[in-house]
Amino acid sequence: MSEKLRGYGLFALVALLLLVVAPLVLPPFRLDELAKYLCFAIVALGIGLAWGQGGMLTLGQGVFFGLGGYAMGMYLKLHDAGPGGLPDFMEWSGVETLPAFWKPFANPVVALAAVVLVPVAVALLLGTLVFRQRVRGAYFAILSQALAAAFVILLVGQQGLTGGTNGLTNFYDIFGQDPEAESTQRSMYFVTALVLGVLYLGARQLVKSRFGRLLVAVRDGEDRVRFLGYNPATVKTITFAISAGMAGLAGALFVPVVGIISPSLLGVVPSLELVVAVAIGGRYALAGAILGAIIMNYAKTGFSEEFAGGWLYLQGALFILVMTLAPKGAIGVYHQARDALARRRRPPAAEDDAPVPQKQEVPA
Amino acid sequence: MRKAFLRRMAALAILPSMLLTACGGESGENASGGADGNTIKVGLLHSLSGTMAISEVTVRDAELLAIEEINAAGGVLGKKLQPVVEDGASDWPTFAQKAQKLIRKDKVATVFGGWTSASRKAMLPVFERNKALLWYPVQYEGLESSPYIFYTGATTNQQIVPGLDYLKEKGKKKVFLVGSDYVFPRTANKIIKAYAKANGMEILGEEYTPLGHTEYSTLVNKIAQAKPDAVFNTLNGDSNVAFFKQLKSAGITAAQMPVMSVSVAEEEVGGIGIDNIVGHPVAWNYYQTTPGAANEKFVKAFKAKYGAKKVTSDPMEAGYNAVYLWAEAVKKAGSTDVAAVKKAAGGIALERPEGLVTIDGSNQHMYKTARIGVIQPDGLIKEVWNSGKPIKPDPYLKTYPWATGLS
Amino acid sequence: MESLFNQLPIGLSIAAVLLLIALGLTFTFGQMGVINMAHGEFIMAGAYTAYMLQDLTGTQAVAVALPVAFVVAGAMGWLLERLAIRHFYGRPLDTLLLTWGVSLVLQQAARDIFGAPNVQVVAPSWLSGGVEMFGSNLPYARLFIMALAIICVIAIWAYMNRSRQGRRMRAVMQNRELAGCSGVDTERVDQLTFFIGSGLAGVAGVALTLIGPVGPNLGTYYIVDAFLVVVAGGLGQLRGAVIAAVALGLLNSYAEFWTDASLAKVIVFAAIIAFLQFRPQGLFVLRSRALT
Amino acid sequence: MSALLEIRGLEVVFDGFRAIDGIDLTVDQGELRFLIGPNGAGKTTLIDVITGLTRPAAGSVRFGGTELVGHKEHKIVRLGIGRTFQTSVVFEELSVVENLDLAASFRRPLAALLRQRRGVSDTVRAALETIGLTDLAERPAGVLSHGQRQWLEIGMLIAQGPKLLLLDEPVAGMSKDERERTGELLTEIAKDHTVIVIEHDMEFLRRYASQVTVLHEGTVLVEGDVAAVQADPRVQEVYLGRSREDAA
Repeated sequence: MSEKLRGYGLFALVALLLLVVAPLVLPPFRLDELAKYLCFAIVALGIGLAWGQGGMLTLGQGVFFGLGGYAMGMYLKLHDAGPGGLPDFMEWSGVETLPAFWKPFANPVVALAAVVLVPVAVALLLGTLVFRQRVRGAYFAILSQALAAAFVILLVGQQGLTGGTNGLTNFYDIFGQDPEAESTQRSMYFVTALVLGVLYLGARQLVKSRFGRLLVAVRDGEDRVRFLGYNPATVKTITFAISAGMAGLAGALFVPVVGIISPSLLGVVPSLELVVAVAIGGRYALAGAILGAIIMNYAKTGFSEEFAGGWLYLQGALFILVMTLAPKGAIGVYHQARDALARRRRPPAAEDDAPVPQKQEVPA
Repeated sequence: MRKAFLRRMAALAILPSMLLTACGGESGENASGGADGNTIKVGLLHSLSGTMAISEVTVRDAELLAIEEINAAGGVLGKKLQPVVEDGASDWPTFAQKAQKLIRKDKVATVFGGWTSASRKAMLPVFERNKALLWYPVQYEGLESSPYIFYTGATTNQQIVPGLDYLKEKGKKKVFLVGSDYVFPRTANKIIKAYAKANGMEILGEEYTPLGHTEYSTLVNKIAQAKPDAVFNTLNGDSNVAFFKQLKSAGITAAQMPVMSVSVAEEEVGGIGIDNIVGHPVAWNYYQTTPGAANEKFVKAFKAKYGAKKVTSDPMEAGYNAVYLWAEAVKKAGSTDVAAVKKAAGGIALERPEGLVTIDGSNQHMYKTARIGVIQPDGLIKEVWNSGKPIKPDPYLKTYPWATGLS
Repeated sequence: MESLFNQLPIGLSIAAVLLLIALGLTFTFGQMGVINMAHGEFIMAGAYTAYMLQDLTGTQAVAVALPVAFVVAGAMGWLLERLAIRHFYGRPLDTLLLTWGVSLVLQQAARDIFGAPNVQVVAPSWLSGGVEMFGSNLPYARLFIMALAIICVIAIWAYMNRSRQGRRMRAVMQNRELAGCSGVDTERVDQLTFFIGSGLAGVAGVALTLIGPVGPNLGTYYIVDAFLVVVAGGLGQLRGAVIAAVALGLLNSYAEFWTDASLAKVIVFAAIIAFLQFRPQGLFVLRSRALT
Repeated sequence: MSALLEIRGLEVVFDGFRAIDGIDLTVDQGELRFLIGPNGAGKTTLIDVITGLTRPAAGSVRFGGTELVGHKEHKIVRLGIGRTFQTSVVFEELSVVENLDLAASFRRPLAALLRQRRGVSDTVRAALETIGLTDLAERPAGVLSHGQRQWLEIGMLIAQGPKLLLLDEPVAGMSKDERERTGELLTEIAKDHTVIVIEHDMEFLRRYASQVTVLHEGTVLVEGDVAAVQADPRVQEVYLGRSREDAA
């Protein structure tokens, strides 16, 4: 019981750091940046769930991030344009009447629901098509990557409907606040941090549930799971949809935090970068995924402020090293170090929380 | 299991404290503003990494050159300019955030930056809400006039329209439109279609390809079948290489079907392959070969600083101009205050490498001379036509009767 | 209706490009299950090889570069296999991410060595011009690429089916343990497979200098398409890759002719997803009784 | 006793090779049936067809009156058929008790799966005791020995609560002691389940089998009790003939 208390105590400590200390100490500009990283951390949490726990290497999370972000952006655009008005980019793209699929997004409730429901629906559809046919492993990875590529092309190509490469930007009013005001950015930071915290607790609960155990079983032996009477396709599709919903929510938070959603955020490279961040943080632990996303984005900003080209070398090299030497990422290294220490202290190590054994992934 | 969780959270807890220590120092250094003591901070915000770096780095170089020259001549208001360089990383949200950082944290007096329309659109709200200044150095699609942006590149009536005038003058009646699938080509083509309608030209086709597209055989086939007199090309970046190579290997030459490009400058010619593009026309306001003492000085200084093999191009020159124009406005205003600078800027006229450049105070665009050039076998561009005098900028094409209803 | 025919050679020429960039992958992905995201950068290495050779050979660089690029890119692939990938067998998804890291480093290295702007590779004069076919002009450059693709396919087929080494390669692919027990040095076979697969990427790179940009981003333009061909064709199946490349090439060219280039890409992707509903393992599959 | 499993006219073809060439087989409720035969006789293929892993070219498999051909694997499990594999597949990262709990939970609705497991259910506790791994319940399955893994698999099978159990070479690679224990386990299970066992080990067969079916080249060669089958000259021919060939 005391351990449980300590566990919650630590969570509370992190919460305190993020919710009280950081806003007090960080200059507003840095706080806004941290909010952006927290958005990415939410996507990473979803990747940790789908890939780390479920073995689905999804290289197209940007698609769901984008769907959520655009749903939010469309609402804000319509809100700025006022009743009957057109978003600014439509005017200069020669679109004269509001396209039908935009209309529901004028309603904030519909838009907020769509933020989660649209990505979930797309993931359910794709998951059903793909997992039912037992497309998995590398095949799934490549398909999800191609999906990201196709999605970006579609978004960019339909400029009059989506804002093209520019994306949706220049919002004036975010639920009654000026998006560029420091107070708005501060409250958006709090909202993002809270959402991340809640999703983390939810995801942790999921991992610990029977469903979570089943998910790990599917990752390690999909075909064996069938002979336990479960349909792995269902398990995977649901998990994929949950991770998609998280990415959608992150995208929706990103829009007021940064003030823009555009195709450059959703393509192959940004999607891959997040997966890389998860790998570096430690894919088998949800906290590792979050940690990785924050560290990598922080390092990216810091590094590219100093020397731009070097970042690619560093990112690439760091990544090669982590994959080769520490496939379980930062959290894995930490566990190893801790276990080594524990073993030295008391030779017959208790196995209450044995480290994750070296995992062989299910080949295609 | 609880313990594992606890330890994981402990690891997570290290991070914010790291952030805190890292940022604690920054907030301290923040105390000094943009114009303290003997320096004035100015921001340079271009992509130094990612796909756009290839173009934007050269603009930053030109801007740094201008800052160096101004400092060597004594600076502005007796103070030296101190550039704060940031990387937009070819990513539009990053542009917005870095702009915010330059304005709020570094408290720069002004920012020179951007290349793509998308990056400008992303930065625009940041500058407008913070009442800060952006100098944007690239030709663009017009239909914009932000009170907090100065546009030192051409707007459509200084590049697209003269390009069409030239084709019309050469008797090219049937035109095929090719562009990358984004805002500039689509807007440009809308203008071209309106122009064509009013001037008895016929548009035989309008095709867009995704950014980074490299397979042009189908498109070249479409063009070959349509048999136009000329092609108006608004492709972007590497797509130009593939397009011109595949056009050439299909046996289509500049003599029988000239391709008028508005995004191919001196720097791109080498990558496309001189023999693939030689003889084709381009439309800009400046070439490395543009005559005049100001340009000779610019080209010489640029090569001296960055290497004899470097070429100068229109966006570089526009970036170089931007720094001088801003400095002139600050001198005239006697302060770096944004409102004062904006007020002083209108009507400033400077002899620049491209010729006389005057700031139009009503829309913060420049009066510029349009120049049509042809790619030479040595890879440089030779001017074959110009508008004679600087053209008044008209980003909304209000003075062109055929363009009503476009904006 | 006329366009029905004159798009045919164009579709085939697109198919030839797809096939060339995907052939190397049928080796590394197909035979070894290694998803090599750096494949695109090996293509880039081939293109830069042609660029470098221009100083020595002038305008004949493209012809001379073919064998040289094969060796250069092959050696890079061999090195990658030795240094990193061999520690990753059985972890295909990890290899994917690892090689993506490698591709980042290689891109930046190219940027630092050759500069960020594209470079010029002059096509030999005997490749300028073209022939009329079904009412459209088929450039010699395209014919050259088609011929090159066909030669590569024949060479691979002969190698796999007629040579001792090739038979060993197939043996290892079908059953690694058994082949190992029967005295095949599986490690050597892996090295060779990677050398050839990467070398083929180099050859593709040389060919691509005829039609596309030569710069640090070259690899990123082709990598997704190349993987789609292999996915549609089936793992490790030469005939699958050939058929998939031809089908995707034709689909691409007709879709682009009747719609536009952006939509064509989306249509191709949708078609592949739809196709996988019927053939989740691609066109051709090796049957195996093993579970998972 | 009524027929639980009825196989009629079954044919399986792999790339032209007839792995199963017309098998008819009936297994009654409560029976313990051994399947033997030389390599390539079609034993594992037969089990694969019953459990939905392989599709037959012709024929029918009826289980308690329900046609199994065409159903997916997990649907067949849900009808009450469980199996093990030659090489045991347990989930190494999950603990022994979690492995068993998953096997016991497939009938729960999805919403119930989302809750965390509290304690150990009776089914799981019983299975743990039957296979004798109660002491190792909380250890990850990855640390188990080969024999223990096989027992865990059998335990998972019991926890599923199937009507028919299919065991594919449960004692292969086991030590003598382990075989003994597995045999006892088998007898124990057979008391209240219908079981089909594929086995090579003749001694094991002699000790624990009653009804035996001998397969050869995709057909049923002989069927009967152990003594009768062992005495059958055709069986000796198949096994001896085979070994003579191997020696040559």
